[in-house]
Amino acid sequence: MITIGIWIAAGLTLCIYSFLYKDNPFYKFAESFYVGISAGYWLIYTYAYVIQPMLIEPIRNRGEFVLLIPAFFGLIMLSRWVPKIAWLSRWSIAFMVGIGAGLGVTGYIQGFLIPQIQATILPITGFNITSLNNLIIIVGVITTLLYFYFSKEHKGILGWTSRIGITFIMIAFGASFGYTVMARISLLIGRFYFLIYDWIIPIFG
Amino acid sequence: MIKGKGIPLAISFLTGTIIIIAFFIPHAPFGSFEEISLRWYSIIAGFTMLLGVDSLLRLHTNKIKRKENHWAYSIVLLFGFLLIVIVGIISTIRYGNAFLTGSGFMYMYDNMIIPLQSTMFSLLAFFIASAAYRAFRARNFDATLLLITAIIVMFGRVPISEMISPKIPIFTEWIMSVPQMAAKRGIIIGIALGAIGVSLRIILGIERSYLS
Amino acid sequence: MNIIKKLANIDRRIIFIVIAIVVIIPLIFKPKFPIVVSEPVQKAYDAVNNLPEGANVMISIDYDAASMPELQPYLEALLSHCFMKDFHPILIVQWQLGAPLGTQALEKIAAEYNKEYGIDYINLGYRPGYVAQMVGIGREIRTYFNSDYKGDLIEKYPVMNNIHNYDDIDLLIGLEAGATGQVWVQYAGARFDQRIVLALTAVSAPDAYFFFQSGQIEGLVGGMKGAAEYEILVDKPDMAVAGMAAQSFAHMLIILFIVFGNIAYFVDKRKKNKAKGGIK
Amino acid sequence: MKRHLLLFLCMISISVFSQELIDSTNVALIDTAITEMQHSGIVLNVCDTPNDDGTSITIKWDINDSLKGYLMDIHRIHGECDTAIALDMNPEKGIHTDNMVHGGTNYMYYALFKKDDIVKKTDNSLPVKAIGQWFNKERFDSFIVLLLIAGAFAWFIYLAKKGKSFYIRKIAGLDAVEEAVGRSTEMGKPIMYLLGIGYVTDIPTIAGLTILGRVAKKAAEYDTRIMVPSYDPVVMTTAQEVVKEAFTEAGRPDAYRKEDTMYITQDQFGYAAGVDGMMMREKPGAIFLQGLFFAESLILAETGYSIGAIQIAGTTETAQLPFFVAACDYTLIGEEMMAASVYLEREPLMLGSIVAEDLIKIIIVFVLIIGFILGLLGHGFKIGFFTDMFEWLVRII
Repeated sequence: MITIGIWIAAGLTLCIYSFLYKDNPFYKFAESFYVGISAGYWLIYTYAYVIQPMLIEPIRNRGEFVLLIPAFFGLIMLSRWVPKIAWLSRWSIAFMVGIGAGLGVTGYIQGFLIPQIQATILPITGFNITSLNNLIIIVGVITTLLYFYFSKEHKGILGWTSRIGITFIMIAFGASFGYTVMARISLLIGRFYFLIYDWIIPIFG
Repeated sequence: MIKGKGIPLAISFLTGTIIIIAFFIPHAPFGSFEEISLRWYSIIAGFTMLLGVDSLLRLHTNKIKRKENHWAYSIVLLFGFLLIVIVGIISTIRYGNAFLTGSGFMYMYDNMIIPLQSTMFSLLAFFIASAAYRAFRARNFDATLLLITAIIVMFGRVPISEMISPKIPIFTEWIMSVPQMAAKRGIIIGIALGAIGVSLRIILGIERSYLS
Repeated sequence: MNIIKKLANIDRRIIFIVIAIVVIIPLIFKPKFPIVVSEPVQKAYDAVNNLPEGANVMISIDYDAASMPELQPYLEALLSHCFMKDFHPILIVQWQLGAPLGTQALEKIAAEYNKEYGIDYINLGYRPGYVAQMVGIGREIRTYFNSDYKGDLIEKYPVMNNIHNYDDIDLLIGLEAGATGQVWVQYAGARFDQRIVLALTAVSAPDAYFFFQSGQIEGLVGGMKGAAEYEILVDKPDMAVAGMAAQSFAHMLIILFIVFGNIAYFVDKRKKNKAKGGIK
Repeated sequence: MKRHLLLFLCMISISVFSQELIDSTNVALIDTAITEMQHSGIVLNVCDTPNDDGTSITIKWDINDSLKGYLMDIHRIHGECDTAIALDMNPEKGIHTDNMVHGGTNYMYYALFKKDDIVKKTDNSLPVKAIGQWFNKERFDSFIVLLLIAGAFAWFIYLAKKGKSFYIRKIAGLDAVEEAVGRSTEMGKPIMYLLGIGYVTDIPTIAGLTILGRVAKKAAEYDTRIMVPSYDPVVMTTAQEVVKEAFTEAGRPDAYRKEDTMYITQDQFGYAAGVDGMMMREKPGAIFLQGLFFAESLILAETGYSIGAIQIAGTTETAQLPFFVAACDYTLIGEEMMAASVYLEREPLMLGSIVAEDLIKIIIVFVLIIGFILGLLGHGFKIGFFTDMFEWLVRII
C-alpha cells in the first residue's frame, strides 16, 4: 500500500535529484519549499522546546522569576529591529559569547588536552610491532603539533619536523576523504533503497 | 557612554570568569552555575530565532514586491513557511504539542522534511564522484599522499578487498589507528590550545570583533 | 590522446548516471560479500556483551534522517543485542529531528523480542540544551527527564526506579552524526567517568580514533560498514550487510575515476611541457 | 588592568583551594559511619559524596557470595520519615549515590536484601551529613593546566604591553585575500563570504568573523559588493555589524548594504541549497569559506569551483578539510585559521597570546619527549627507576 505521503516524499526526492541534470524549476521549487518549511519547522520547534518549557512553564507554574533575566537579554536581542537602540543587542551577544568562552576553556582542558597528552605517553618495550606503532604515534603527534607552531619561521629543524608533520596530516586527510566517500555512498544507497523498495516495487505490487 | 563596548566587555568578562571559577567549586551556588547559564543561553538563542525568521520573511516579501528575478519561488518559500507554521499551531492546539506522532505537523516532517533533507545529503555522493573525477589531482607530493591514502582506505574498508586478501583490511585499520590517529591527535591538541587562546582573549577583552 | 582529452572533459551528468547505475544494480540483485569484523567494532560489541546482568544501557540518538542509512541499521542491531542479553535500553534524543527514528527502531525491535515498555526499556525522548543536559544527568536525570517521550511521568515505570545519574548507567552508547559525540566525551566522559561507546557516521569516525586509542571511548562503530560488522556479530544480517555490495562497487568506481582523472591530468601536463620545449 | 584581574582570579582560586584542604579533613573524620550487616557480616559504608555541592551521600558495600541472586532496596531515614531511595537493585554494583538529600541534615540508611520470601535487613547506619566542598579535587589537574596556560598568557601579554614585538610566520592563504578581492573587482563580480553553520559561540565562527572584518574592509576599499549569507540569526546580526564597521573604517559607510548580509535558514541543507542557488545566480568572483563547516562543505566548494571563483577556505573540522584542500585554492588548516585572525590584526596583544600558545605547545612536546625517553629507558631497557618514573608521569597527568 503506498500512501499519499510516500508519493509526496518520492516526488520531492525526484525534484531534488533533477538538480543533477541542471538547475531547473522543479529543483528551485523543492529548494524554496524546503527553505520555507525548515524555517517554519524551527520556529515551531523553538516555541515547543525552548520558550514554552524553559521559560513560560517554569515562570507560570513554579514561579522561577529569575528566568526573567535571560528573557530580558532575549528581548534586548530584538532591539536590532529598532536601529536607535540596536546597540543593546550587544549585551546579549556578550553574554552568550562569555558563556561560550568560559566553557571553551574548561571543556577543552579537561576533555581534550589532558586525556590526549596522557594517551600519547606510550612505552617503548623493545623491538616489536607495538613499540614501532607507539613510536610512530609519538613522532606523528609531535611533528603535527610543531606544524602549528607560529612564532618562528619553518626553517632548519623546525622546517624539517613540520615537513614530517604535514606528511602525517595529509595521510590523515586521505583517510578522512576515504571515509567521507564511504559515508556519502551509504546515503545514496539509503535513498535508492527507499525509492526502489518503498515506492517503485509497491507500485507494481 | 552606555552605548559603547564597555558594558558588553564587562558582561563577557564576568560570565566567562564565573563559569571558569565555578568549574572548580562544587559548593552552592557555584556548582550549578554552568548548567543554569547553559539554560539561559538556550532561552536567549530562542529569541534570536525571531530575528532570523524576520530577516528571511523580509528578504522574500521584498523580492515579491519588487518582482525581482525568480520572485515566484519566494512565494513558494513563504507558502511552505506559512503552511508548516499554521499546521504546527493547529497541531499544538489540538495535541498540546506539535511533535507528537500522528499530528499533522509530524506528517509534514515525515513526508516532506525527511525526504528533502536526506535527498539533499545523498546528492553529495554525486558531487563527490565528480570531484574525484575532475578536481582531485596529484599536483604535488602532499596531494599525491592524500590521494594514495584515500584510495587505500576506500578499497580496504569494503568487503571486495577482503575477498582479494585479508591483509588489506588489516593494513587499512593500521593506517586509521596509527598514522591517521597520531595526526588527528596533533591537530586536536592544536585546536584545543587555539580554542582556549581565543576564549581567554575574549574573556580578557582582547578579542572583541564579535562586538563590532 | 584526443580520446583522453575528451574523456577528461566529460559532462558531469554522465558521471552522475554511472554512479547511480553502480549503486542501483547491486541493490536489486543483492550479491553476497564476506564481511570481516574490525577491532573497534569488536570492542564495541564486547563492551555491550560483557555488561553485568540487567545492565542499564543509555542510547543517545544524535542523528537525523540525513544519516539514517548509516546509523539506523546499527541502532537496530544494537537494540537486538541488548534485548537478547536482557539489558535495559534507555533511549534519549539530542537531535530533535532524530526522535521519530529512535522511536521507530525501538518499538520494532522490542516487539520482536516481546519486551514490555517501562519494564524492559524506556524512551525518554528529546530535551533541548544538550550540554546542560549532559552536565545535569551527572547529578540527577529527573531534572531533565521527569517524563518519557509521551509526557508520562517516569515514576510510573519501574525500569527508571534506580536510575538517577551516570553512576546507574552501565554504558552510554551515542549514535552520532556530528560533534555531539565529542561533547559526550568531553562532559559525560571527562567529568563523570561514564563508559562510552560511539557509533558514528563514516565522516566523523576518523576523528574519533584518538578517543578510542586513549580509552575515552571503549568501542567505535563507523558508518554503514561498521553497522554491517555489528549485524554479523549479533548474527542478524540486514540492510547494512545488503548495502555492502553496492558500497564495494561504488568505491571501485570512484577509485577508477581518481586514477583516470590523474592519468588525463599528467598526459595533459606532459603535452604542455613538450609544447613549451618546442617554443624554446 | 586585565593582568591584575587575572592575578586576582588566580589568588582567589588558590585561597579557595587551601580552604578546601581543611574542610576535607573534617569531612573524613565526621562523615564516615560504618554499619554491620545482620547475619552476613557485610559492611555498609556511608559518607558524604566528595567534590559536590553538598546534596548527595554515597553508600558503598562489599557483596559476598551468600547474597548472590538477591535484590537490594536501600532506605533513607530522616526523623520519622523512611524513604526507599532504591528498589530491586542488583547489589553487585557495590555503590549507590543518594542525591535527593539536603545539605547539613543528618540522615541514616539501611538496606534490605530480598530473594523469594527471605528478607535480610541491615542495621541503621550512623547519621551522615552531606557537605558541599569548595574545591573539586578531581579537577586539580585541570586547575594546574589552567594556571599554566593563564600564566603564559598573562606573561606574554604583559611583554606585549611593554612594547616587545613578536614574530608570526606567514600564512599562505591570507596573503591571497588581496589577490582574490582584486580579481573579483576586475571582473565586476561580488565577493561571497560564508561563515558556515556554527553559532557565534563557536570559536571557528569567531575567527571567521575577524577575518570577515579584514576582507570586508578590502572589499570596501575596492568598492566591491560583499555578500554574507548566514545560517544563524545571531551570527547574521554580528556579521552585519562587522561589515558595517569595516566599511566605516574604510571610509565608505555609504557603500554598506545591510541586506547583503542575510539570513538563509537554520537548516544545514536548506542553507547549502540556498547558498548554492545564490552562487549560481550571482557568480561571485571570490568565495571565502571561513568558519564551522560540516557535510555541506563539499556542495559549497564544488559549486564554487564550477563557477570558477577563487576560493579561500578555512575550518577546524578535520573531516571537511580534505575537500577544501582539493577544491579550493587556499586552505587554512585548523589552528592556522585561528592564528589567521591574529595575523590580520597584527595587534601586539593578540600576537602575544599566539606566542603564549606556542610556548604551551613546546611544553607539551617536551612532556611527550620526556615521556618517550622514560618509556624507552624504563620499559625498553628495563631500568626499574625509569619504569617508576614513567608510571609516575602518566599518573600525574
